[in-house]
Amino acid sequence: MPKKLTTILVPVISVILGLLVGAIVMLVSGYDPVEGYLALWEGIFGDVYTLGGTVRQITPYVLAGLAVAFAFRTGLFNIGVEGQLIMGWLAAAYVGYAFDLPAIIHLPLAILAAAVAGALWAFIPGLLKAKLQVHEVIVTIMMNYIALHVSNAIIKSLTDGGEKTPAIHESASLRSAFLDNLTEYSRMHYGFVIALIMVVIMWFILERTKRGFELKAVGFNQNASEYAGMNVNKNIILAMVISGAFAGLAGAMEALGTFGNVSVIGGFTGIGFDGIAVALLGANAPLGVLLGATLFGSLKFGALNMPNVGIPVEIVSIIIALVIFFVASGYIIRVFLERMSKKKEAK
Amino acid sequence: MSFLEVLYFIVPTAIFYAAPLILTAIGGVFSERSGVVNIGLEGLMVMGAFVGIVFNLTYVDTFGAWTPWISLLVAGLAAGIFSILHAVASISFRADQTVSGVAINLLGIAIALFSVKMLYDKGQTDMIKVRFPRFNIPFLEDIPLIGPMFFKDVYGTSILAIAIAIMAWFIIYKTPFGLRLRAVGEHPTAADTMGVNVTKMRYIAVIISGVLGGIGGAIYSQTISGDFGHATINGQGFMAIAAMIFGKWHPLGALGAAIFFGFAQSLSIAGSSIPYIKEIPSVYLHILPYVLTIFALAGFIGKANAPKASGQPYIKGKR
Amino acid sequence: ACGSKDDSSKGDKESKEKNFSIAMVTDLGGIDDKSFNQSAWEGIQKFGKDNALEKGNGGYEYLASKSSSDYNVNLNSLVRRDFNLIFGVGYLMEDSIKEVASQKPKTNFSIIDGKVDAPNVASILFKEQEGAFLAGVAAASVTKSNKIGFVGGIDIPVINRFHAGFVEGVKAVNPDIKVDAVYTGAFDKAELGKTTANRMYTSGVDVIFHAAGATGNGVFTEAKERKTKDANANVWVIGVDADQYKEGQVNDKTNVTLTSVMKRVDIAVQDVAKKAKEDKFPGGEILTYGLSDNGMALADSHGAITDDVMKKIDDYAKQIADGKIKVPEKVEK
Amino acid sequence: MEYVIEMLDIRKQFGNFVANDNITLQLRKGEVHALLGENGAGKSTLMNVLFGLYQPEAGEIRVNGKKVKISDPNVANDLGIGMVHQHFMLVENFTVTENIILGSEPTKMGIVNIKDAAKKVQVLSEKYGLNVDPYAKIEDISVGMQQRAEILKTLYRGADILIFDEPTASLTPQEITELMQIMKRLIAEGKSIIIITHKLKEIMEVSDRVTIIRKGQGIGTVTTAETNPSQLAELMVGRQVEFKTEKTEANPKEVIFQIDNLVVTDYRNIEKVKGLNLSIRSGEIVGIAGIDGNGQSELIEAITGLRKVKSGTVKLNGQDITSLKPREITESGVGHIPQDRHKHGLVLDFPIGHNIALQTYYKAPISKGGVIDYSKISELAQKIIKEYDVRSGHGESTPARALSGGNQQKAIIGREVDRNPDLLIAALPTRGLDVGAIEFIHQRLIEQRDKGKAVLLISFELDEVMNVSDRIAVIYDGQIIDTVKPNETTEQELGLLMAGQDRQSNNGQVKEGDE
Ligand SMILES: Nc1ncnc2c1ncn2[C@@H]1O[C@H](COP(=O)(O)OP(=O)(O)OP(=O)(O)O)[C@@H](O)[C@H]1O
Ligand SMILES: Nc1ncnc2c1ncn2[C@@H]1O[C@H](COP(=O)(O)OP(=O)(O)OP(=O)(O)O)[C@@H](O)[C@H]1O
Ligand SMILES: [Mg+2]
Ligand SMILES: [Mg+2]
Repeated sequence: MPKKLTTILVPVISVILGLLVGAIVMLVSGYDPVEGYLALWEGIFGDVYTLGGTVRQITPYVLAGLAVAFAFRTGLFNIGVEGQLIMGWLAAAYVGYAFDLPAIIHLPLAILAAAVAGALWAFIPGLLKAKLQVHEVIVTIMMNYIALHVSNAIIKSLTDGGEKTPAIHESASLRSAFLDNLTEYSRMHYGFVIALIMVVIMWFILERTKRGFELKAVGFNQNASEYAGMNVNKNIILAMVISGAFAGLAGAMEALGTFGNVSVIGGFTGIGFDGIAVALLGANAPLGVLLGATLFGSLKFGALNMPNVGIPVEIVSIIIALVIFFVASGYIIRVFLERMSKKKEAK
Repeated sequence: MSFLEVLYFIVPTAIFYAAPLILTAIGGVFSERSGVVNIGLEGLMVMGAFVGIVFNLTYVDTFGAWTPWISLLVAGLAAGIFSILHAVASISFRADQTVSGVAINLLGIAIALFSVKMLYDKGQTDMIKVRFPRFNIPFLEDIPLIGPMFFKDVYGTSILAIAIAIMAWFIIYKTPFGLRLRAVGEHPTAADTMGVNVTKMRYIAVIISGVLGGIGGAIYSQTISGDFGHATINGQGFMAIAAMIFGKWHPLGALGAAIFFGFAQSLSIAGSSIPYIKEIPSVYLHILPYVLTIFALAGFIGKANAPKASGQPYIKGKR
Repeated sequence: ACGSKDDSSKGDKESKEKNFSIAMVTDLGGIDDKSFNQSAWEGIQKFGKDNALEKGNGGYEYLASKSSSDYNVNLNSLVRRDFNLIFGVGYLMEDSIKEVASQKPKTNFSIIDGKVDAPNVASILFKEQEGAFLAGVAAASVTKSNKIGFVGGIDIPVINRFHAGFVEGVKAVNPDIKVDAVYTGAFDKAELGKTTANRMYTSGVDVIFHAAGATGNGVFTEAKERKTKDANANVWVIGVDADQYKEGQVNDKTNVTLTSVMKRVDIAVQDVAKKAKEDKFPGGEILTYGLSDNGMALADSHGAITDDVMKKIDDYAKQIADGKIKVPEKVEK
Repeated sequence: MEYVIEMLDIRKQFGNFVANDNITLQLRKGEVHALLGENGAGKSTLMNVLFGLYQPEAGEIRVNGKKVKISDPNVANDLGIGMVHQHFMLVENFTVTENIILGSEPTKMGIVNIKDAAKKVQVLSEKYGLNVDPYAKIEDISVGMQQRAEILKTLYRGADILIFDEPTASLTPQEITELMQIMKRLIAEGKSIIIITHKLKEIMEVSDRVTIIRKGQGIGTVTTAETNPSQLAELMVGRQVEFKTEKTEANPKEVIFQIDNLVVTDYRNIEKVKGLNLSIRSGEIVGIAGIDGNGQSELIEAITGLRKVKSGTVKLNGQDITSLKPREITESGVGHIPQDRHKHGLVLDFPIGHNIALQTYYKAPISKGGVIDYSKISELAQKIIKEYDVRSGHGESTPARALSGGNQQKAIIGREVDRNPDLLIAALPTRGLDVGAIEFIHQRLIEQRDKGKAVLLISFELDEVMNVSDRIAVIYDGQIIDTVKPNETTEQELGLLMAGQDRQSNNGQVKEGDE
């Protein structure tokens, strides 16, 4: 069996297996799987409204996934995407409402602010890793909690004890009347363009630039990289910072697109953690992340439609988890496929 | 509060807070020592917390005061079985262990919430009625200074956690099983050539992590929240991972790290009653535990090396 | 819930004229959060029963949100399912209600704990401070140590109102008592609630009022553990939002719940629904429920509060309802 | 004749690739049997089959005449077969004893009885003259002691048949001598040994018979006493091999590389290079002879910028390159074939093509404005792969990890030499390679010299140093204690110098620089 075909078949089979098990769960617990999956389908592709919503849901997942994937590719595990995203969200929302500028400056500035905020938040674990060899996993976990509390405190002080910032100005918004009309107010926004651009940028950095070459080399073998004249510490920090910038942009999607402000929140958004799943679904490759986010986001968004026919959303959570599980176990699927094709050859 | 009062508050609270983390982190130690990264601890805790509460609610009339303890056992068992998924994927199916762990996290909460919905037609359970009692240890509690810190308001679960930490240390460092476990996580091929069954060792280790994570979750839900809902286990598993790394993959290190977290946490809470400190904006107290951890890591812990083979599936004959 | 599709949709059309259907979207707490979501849902169910509605299209319904980006989607789903009146629960849903309401002017909306200025939105607010005031009175009357605690979740205006009212109530009875108040910074961290309560009880506090959601579970756990260990321990908890008597159950005889500050979202929901059904939907209005209209109340203390204290409380309640006492919304620093 | 092991017509395939094609090997009781073949010929594979790590597709194995199926290493252990692997199978953070008892731990009430075990290890090691510290951690001890620990592992399990896979590749000459003695003692105790080595001298010295394999096929078995190195080499490679690397007289010109009073400390901050002086002229190869641990590694790391210099200067072409960054040093004209090709030489997970560009990826023509032109990397890689005969499965896109050691080494040499450095540092460039590959690499070094470059060769093997260098600098305790010409000295004399003894007999010490 050609290798390319297997790479495509494995995730497809994983999805099918996941849906199959999901159907069994529904049957066993007394729901109609056909109705459930119809609702899921409708919830994703039903009409322009749901399509718009699906795209909106996918957008931050792409960026969070890129953030995790970029770190992985450079030998780092960034569990701190969540915190970086929160800081990016805050920064974008702040720039969005606090300044009054023409859109051509305002929007890019707000987006940039988010990227910078995320990058700064990731700079700390990067620095500690590079200079003191502190394990980035712990620091990023801690930085998540710090981000949550700090963001809440800043919002309160910005708004004099309030619970959310004022809405961003039109000039900083990713929303547009055009998209609103087109998708019947699905809240779809131009963030998906940014996400797509970032997919290309990540690919470009890793696969085309000198810096990407170094980042990957350092991720694989620090000793050899040092031998080859690369600055290992600088590259570790840079890897973290770029990853954080992607995460910050995911926050910008929420600030400038979906919500238009930032609120005091009680718990994590979950997007950062889901980013880990997305990145791994996509095998840490830019295009893979895009596909992984599409799958993940579509299922998540479509799931919201299931309670409308009386089926609990948790079913979809189970399905998503199973799909990831099967994708992870791709080896066994590959073995199975090889056996199948061998049998065919034998005949 | 006076200084002594602060001390009498902080020490027992730290130990109490640490109990679920200790168990779960030690679960992580077992798994990673054998070479299997277990980022699924959160999901395993969820499973334990869920099963513990459900069992407690269901069988409280049968087992009376013993219910919470039996719930721990059952929760450990359930999470142990659940962890086999991770074992199969990452050991036999050569899955990326991080992916499989993430799947465990997602699956754990999904299954638990779905089951709660099916069982109770609600998003969260009722509160349990029989909990772990806390008690004073006679005589010891009267020792000045030490008594009120360590022997007053003691939880059986804390004793259990510390006992398991010591036991884990003993098993990992003193028994043949432990020697093999560590060997398998450092250099599986070497272990294999010495006749150690790498696959079996890893399965056992992952299942132990499931059992301990489950017990940790059940301790949390039965001593702290009292019920199970979507927010019951909320990052505890990740804190346990942090404790495991902080403790350098050593059971007593993990014990110390978990207690350190507890200490930092209770310090931030005690802070709200100490004059002057009280006046600082609360956000500083809220982030204190996390900042302290980062400082501690940067200051004295420094580099920690994971078991060499962790994260890699063992494939015979591969170099 | 899933009968054959064609029937129900047909039924929808027929019954549309008669039936006035209502629905709600929860915030992240979920439908049975033992707090305002649950209370709102109870109100909706009650309204449904009173009007012979059934769960589902054309009757009554809820959708739970898993993340804050779900609010709009859920609201829209319900609009598309043709519910006449849709409630959004929680201040976090303010923006979503505002947005969807402007897009769907034909549907009526109502926001709980939030303010939205739109002709098809009725805003429901509560005078949490009034109910909390009474709790303060109760606490100050019951305390033996003259030390009282308040455990808040996140430092936001709603919780500030509980806090402020409680402090005022305590002050009204005994101005010397200082309320030991802590915001834990979270609504979902029971361990913080427990540890904070532990610290408070250890320092001599004997009554704690919590307004901290699931973090408050920890407060109950701590109190119950103390009571289990020592039956004579003088520890009380005052619950919030719903009657939290069950949460305080230590054993068949003992209970640590002194009372609860009930925010009668159910009453408000029914009130607005009724008005809407009678074509008197208070669109564009801000409805504030307090003691005077039973929007706030203290729960039955099951004997924990003596009759003469009860009398005192009733007295204050009357003065507040009559506007003789104005309870502030913010704690003065 | 009594055979303890008979491997008859063993066939082992990896996918479609036949690594062992019907090979037969018979081991007599009490003999040392050498297994000889080029890199990748299939020696390790054959031994792994015997040890139960691989299952053969065909053929049979007999132990003491009885047919057996060795399904895993446990079975091999039970049959009395022990193996010392090419890459040590030791858990680095375990003690010697822990490594030895792993898998069959003595216990007392469920607790590992380390004390007893350590005692037993001590007794065993004394019996066979294996000097080890039972309580030492593997990561702290020398390669030689690690190997002795490996041998003890097999003896502890009562092995009668010992397999050594390239045991001498990473040993110092002293350690090799010791090992030969150990093997003789083992034979005297009634053990039988199979040894894989690329060093014909060792085969001649220690073995009784030799089995030769070439490209997976058995060529035959010869009795050592009836053969000679050149015949062995020819059998193995299939053509004549020159041992004494052919080279013309050196034609050194001006000094282009100069080290003055260099002091370098190691990672524990202990001085390892103590005021070292050395100079190299263009057009000469200077070999550094010395026992491992006398400052060689620190010296190279200091020259190449991987380690900070404490004091002293390093100059190349008159330019001071002391303590510059690694890249600045390579740019100034230094090429470096590192001692550890896996740690420093290669990013094993990169394709070999990327590895070939590891020192040039950042500048034109490959990199322009921060963007890499990967077709330029391909060009370079293909050129070097062709020039240096780097063999790999899928050309430049093969992961470096999948190349054999010899081919990895060739790629590194190609990479360094292609940059045309004025000074080429070659550290243990032929470790673990077969005679053919060694010949190839030596020729490349001499070629550089003849082009007027300076070459610094560091090697633990006297043969190599004597053969290739034009001048030998002996390093001892962080200093160059003497410099000699290869044709004016003997191995014995060098040995003494390396042990720190001055050449008293020679009048007028030839100090560095006064030639
Ligand atoms: N696990 C494996 N999978 C696929 N091919 C393998 C594997 N192991 C070895 N080979 C192939 O078998 C051949 C023989 O390898 P082997 O390791 O036995 O060589 P060797 O004679 O020990 O070489 P060296 O002298 O370099 O140690 C190699 O050329 C390689 O291509
Ligand atoms: N697991 C494996 N899968 C694929 N090829 C393998 C494997 N193990 C070994 N090989 C192949 O075996 C060949 C030779 O391997 P071998 O171990 O003999 O190399 P080597 O020259 O001894 O390397 P070194 O000296 O660095 O250890 C290589 O071509 C390599 O690709
Ligand atoms: Mg070999
Ligand atoms: Mg080799």
